[in-house]
Amino acid sequence: MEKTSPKLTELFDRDTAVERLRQMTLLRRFEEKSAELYSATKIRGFLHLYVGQEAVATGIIPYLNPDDGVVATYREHCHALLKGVSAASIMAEMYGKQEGCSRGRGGSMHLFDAASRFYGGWAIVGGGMPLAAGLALADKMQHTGRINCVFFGEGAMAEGEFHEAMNLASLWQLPVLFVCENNLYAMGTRLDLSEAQTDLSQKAASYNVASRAVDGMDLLQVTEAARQAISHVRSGQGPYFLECRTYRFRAHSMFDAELYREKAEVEQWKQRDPLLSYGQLLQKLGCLDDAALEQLEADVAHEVDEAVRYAEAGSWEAVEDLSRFVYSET
Amino acid sequence: MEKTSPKLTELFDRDTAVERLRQMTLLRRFEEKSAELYSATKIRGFLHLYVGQEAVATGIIPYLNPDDGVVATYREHCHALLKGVSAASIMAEMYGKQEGCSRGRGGSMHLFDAASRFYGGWAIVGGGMPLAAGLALADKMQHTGRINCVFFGEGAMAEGEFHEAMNLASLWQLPVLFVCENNLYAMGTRLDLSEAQTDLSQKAASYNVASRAVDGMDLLQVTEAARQAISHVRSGQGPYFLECRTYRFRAHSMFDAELYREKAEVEQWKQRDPLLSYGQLLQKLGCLDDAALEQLEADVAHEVDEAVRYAEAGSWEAVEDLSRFVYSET
Amino acid sequence: MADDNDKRTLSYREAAGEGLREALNRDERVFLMGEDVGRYGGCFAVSKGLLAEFGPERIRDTPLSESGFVGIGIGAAVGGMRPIVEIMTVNFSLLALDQIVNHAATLLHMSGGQFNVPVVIRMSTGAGNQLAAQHSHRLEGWYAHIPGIKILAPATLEDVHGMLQPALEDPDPVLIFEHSVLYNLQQEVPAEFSAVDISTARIHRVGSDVTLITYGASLYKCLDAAATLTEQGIEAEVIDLRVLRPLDETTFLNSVRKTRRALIVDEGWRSGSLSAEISARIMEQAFYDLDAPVERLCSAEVPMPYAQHMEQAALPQPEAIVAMIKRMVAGGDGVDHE
Amino acid sequence: MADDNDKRTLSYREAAGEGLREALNRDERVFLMGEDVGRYGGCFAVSKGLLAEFGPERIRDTPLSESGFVGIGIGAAVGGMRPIVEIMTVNFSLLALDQIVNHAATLLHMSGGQFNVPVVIRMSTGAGNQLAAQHSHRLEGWYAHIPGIKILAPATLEDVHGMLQPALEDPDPVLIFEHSVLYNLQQEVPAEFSAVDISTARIHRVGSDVTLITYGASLYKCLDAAATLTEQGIEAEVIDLRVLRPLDETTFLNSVRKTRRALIVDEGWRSGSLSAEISARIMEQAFYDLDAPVERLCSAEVPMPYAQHMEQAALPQPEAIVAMIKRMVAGGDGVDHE
Ligand SMILES: Cc1ncc(C[n+]2csc(CCOP(=O)(O)OP(=O)(O)O)c2C)c(N)n1
Ligand SMILES: Cc1ncc(C[n+]2csc(CCOP(=O)(O)OP(=O)(O)O)c2C)c(N)n1
Ligand SMILES: [Mg+2]
Ligand SMILES: [Mg+2]
Repeated sequence: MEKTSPKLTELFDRDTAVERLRQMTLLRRFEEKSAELYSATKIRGFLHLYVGQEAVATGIIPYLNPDDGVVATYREHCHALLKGVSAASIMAEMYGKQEGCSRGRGGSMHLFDAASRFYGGWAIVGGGMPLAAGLALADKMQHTGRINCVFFGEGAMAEGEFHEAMNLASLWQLPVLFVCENNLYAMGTRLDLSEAQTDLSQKAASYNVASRAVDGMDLLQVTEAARQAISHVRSGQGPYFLECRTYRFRAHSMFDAELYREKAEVEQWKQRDPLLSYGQLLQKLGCLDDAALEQLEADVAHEVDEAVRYAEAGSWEAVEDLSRFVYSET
Repeated sequence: MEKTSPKLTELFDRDTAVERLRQMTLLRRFEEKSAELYSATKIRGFLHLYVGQEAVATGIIPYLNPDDGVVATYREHCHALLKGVSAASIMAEMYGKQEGCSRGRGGSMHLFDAASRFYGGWAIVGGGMPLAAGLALADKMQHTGRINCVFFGEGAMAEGEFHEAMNLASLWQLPVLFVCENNLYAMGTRLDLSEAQTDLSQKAASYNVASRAVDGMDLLQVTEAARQAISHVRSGQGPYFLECRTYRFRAHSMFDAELYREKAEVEQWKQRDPLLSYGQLLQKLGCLDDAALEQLEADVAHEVDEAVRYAEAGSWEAVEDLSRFVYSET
Repeated sequence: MADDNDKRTLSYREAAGEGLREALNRDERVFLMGEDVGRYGGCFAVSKGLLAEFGPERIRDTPLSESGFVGIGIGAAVGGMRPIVEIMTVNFSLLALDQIVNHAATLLHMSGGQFNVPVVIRMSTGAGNQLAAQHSHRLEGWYAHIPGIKILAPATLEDVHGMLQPALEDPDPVLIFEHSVLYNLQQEVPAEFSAVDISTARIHRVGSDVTLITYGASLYKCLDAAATLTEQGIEAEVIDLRVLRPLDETTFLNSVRKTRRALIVDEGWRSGSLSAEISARIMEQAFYDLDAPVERLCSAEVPMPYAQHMEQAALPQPEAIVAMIKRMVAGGDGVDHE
Repeated sequence: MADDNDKRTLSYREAAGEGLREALNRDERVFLMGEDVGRYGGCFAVSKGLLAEFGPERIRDTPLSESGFVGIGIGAAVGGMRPIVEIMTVNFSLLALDQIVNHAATLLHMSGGQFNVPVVIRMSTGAGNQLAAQHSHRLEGWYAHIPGIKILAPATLEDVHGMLQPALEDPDPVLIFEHSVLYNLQQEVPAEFSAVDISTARIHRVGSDVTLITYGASLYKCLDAAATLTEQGIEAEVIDLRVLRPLDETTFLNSVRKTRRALIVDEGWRSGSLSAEISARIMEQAFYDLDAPVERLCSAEVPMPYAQHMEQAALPQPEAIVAMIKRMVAGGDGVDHE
């Protein structure tokens, strides 16, 4: 993993720097609200939170073009938000309302949005990777210039589908960026209990895929690496594997008793909260004062509240429509 | 790949040296006869020949203990012969007779023999690897001191099952020797069209598995490496990956028109025929004279003829027994 | 109930866990392997506590590698162990299907009887928790198509506890499907569970007017419906298949010959569900005993939607069972088919 | 025949290849992807010559990675292409089942109708070539259980040629199962194939005494049996289902209502085969029209043995069809069930 961070001023102008803080704040507050609503049984099924990992998606997705594709997992609220899916339609989806981005049929784990080219929201670990490579093949064959970015956890790398997708993407030089969010655990299974080789860049090398590992708690490192990785992929040099070392602060899902890790370990990682540390950096650099920060929080709170209002006001799909969308309506 | 061969005299006493030639000759003649019998429609289904690759199995299997397990593919006549399955019972199997080693239910692709711990004969590419790792887990948990050896082609390495089995075997330090018979083609697909990374030892490294690549046409190189690999595995140091670079002289199966490779390429490899070159070496070293060689060929021919006689004399299983062996008879 | 010395109240989860613990104690060759069975405490907390009791060799957490560790379980079984492989849910078992169908189910036959595969594979199944299309399959009836494996669907605490031991003693691969909505089910059970078989169906309720054939969590919907029907003068006989392969057809055929009417309630998708096989067998062997066509109530043929009202609409419900049976008993051709 | 200008004799293999060639010529978005479709010349030589004609971008050899390249086909379809993914045989498709069942079949629904998956997946199926237990599955009827995908089983040259185009035009995933014993079948066909649909069953032979319902290679066994029966005064109506999901039940229900008897011939294993679904639907919708119970003739429930006499004994045969129908028409309860 890289040791030093690039300078903020080399990466961002002031507005962009503040915008990143706003984005990470939105992700955090949106998910905190979701957890609350889960407890209130407004949201059901499984709910997997991204809290602690925000710097990863925030460092990458803004550097994709609007028509690039993103494929994610069941832990994807934040990826969807960053790709342009509205907070309101995500919240409505989690309520199961037909105003949701998947019409209430997908729920938290299956967010989809054609307009922003957000391709899910997949809950079979590893299953999204071949799909992302396939989108990339379509882009390559159609010379669209688009690239695709797929997010997955380090646990997914033990699946055969990772192996097959990486090899095919490299063999065919497909424009796909593989982002491993290495948060050290797959449910309760620590990396060293899941991978015989914990240096994940060696895996990328075994497919002849260029790679880099960065501190996923550091927005600046992620940003700099993402820009390089994206330009590698977009310039036709084939796939790229970006490992972001991060940590999830909360349980795997709302059902997890967290028996497998020490509270102290969690606390230690929380010291490196990307939202706090990035916010402090901005203040230190004078990019925003207390008032501006307050305003930012208020704006975000308003957006989240509006999302909840929208979800609450949404409607239930008619039961008569149950058998729609099994096959296309022609 | 290693460049130099060990000296024969460092590996073998005279009898062993000659025995290896007898073994390779038996493999070759047995399969030549099988091809003939296939054309005569005595053998049916698929028939995959090992001709050209004999030095691989001959360099390895004799160094396993009788109670070690061997798992192989559909190209496994020779592995079965070397592990101790009789030529007669293999031939009867290919005839579909109940005297066959799998009672006529398996055919060429599914040879099995409990007595010699020959665990198949599997025809789903990659499918035997988890099984071999499982046998190894059983041996480890039962402290038997046994090891297991699984043979597969380089084409199988693109399968997810290779990835999962290698990682698990390494993670749990299972006593299993993975032998890749890299004959450059998977049916008609050349290695570089199947693997983005053609240096296969990099793949072993990505699972933290010790590995070595040898010239699979050179019995001495294979032998020396096999002994080292086997002692690594047997001493509890975990799995080992041995790549043997070889070539199949004949078509993939009896249905293959060989459109995908040049005749000249095949001819060039045939210059390195392991049976011929090893035989010449023995003669040069004075290990056997023309008369002894003639006798060896005659003995082998007799064994093959006896196998055919046995198969011809065999009987058909009663149709009433069709539904046996779906579930155990208790 | 707590005040009865010989009885106690337990959850299906606890009964399953007790079965595992006893199996591990009974035979050293038994071990449990699967994703998060150990340190996490088990996805549905079934195996909670076992790691501390039996250690990581026998309570073996696996990486996300369904095909790999199922195949390893098969190999370990051939090698003399008695593995219990847990696949977290049936949905993920599709990644291991090659090992189950092409390998475990064929080895005994392909080897001419030489190598049997005494592996037990447990997994959760079922819908009803708003987990949407990729986490709600009910494929146990679909698995029952495959010769060479046996399929169990324990619906009661007695069965989820008791089926494990005969499954481990069985020389061939046995798949056990635990319905996830049952884990929280509480039932009164004896202080010591008694042994059960893995070959017969069970009549849960005797009746004379119609036979209700079901398995898994739908058992309780059928019993509910039967209770409602009895108030209306209709006595339903309720059969829990328990074993989906090989089917105990004698039990349901005898019942249908008695009641002359049958409804099969199957949480699987209707087309090609196990309910079809049962209907076909009744057709073939009890046609002349029927007073009305055999009917089926199954799940709607849609990937499971997330929204609760839609999910519930997709699943068989007691009200629909009652309505169908009333029409069947009233006679005539009154049942609608989409 | 060669002397008739409007007719020609072709093999099923050639008809399938012609269908591929036309599809590739018709639409630039179409490409073929699978193991050994190019340089090797195709496992069954169906795609022979296409690499030279269309190049390696559109005739794309893949590594042995069934889950990977099927998933890539799904993604490419979502991305605007029209991939034809070839899985060499149905046996290997078990390695790709997660992509087919969990991904391709669910996406449209999970996305609330936003993303359809216009992928075509072809594979060979069937037994009869002494390829033993791991190379002889007939699982097309089993696949037909899954909502969200369509299942085709072309039995004729016209269908194996003609079903490809409507499959490619279909917005949803379509699986095409080509029976491997048919590849060498020669039939006389018109100079230009005509278009076929992928929604209806086809009556191959009109008859009044019994309906024979089948699909795939068994069609020819049924036609053989029907020819024998006609000599004995029994006229069988022979229906080729063609489309296994969604089933065209109107065609077979109408036929059964006319003939009042039905035998389903299904090369799948009997328990849980598609034949059960058909029997169940007849039970539900034509019970009162039946003069005898619907019967089934399927494969023996064993992994396929290698030896020829055993393999043939495991498969449905014309003689058995004839014998069953004679008993059914003779009436009474005379059909044995194991
Ligand atoms: C194929 C499959 N197996 C198991 C599961 C259950 N499961 C859901 S998430 C998860 C852990 C995944 O870990 P990782 O890939 O590291 O992602 P993270 O949750 O840490 O973001 C598991 C085991 C699943 N959804 N799919
Ligand atoms: C899962 C699977 N996919 C495809 C096939 C068809 N097939 C049989 S052998 C083979 C090539 C295997 O090549 P390799 O592993 O290099 O072994 P080799 O035949 O060269 O010994 C293929 C594609 C199969 N049997 N199993
Ligand atoms: Mg993780
Ligand atoms: Mg090879």
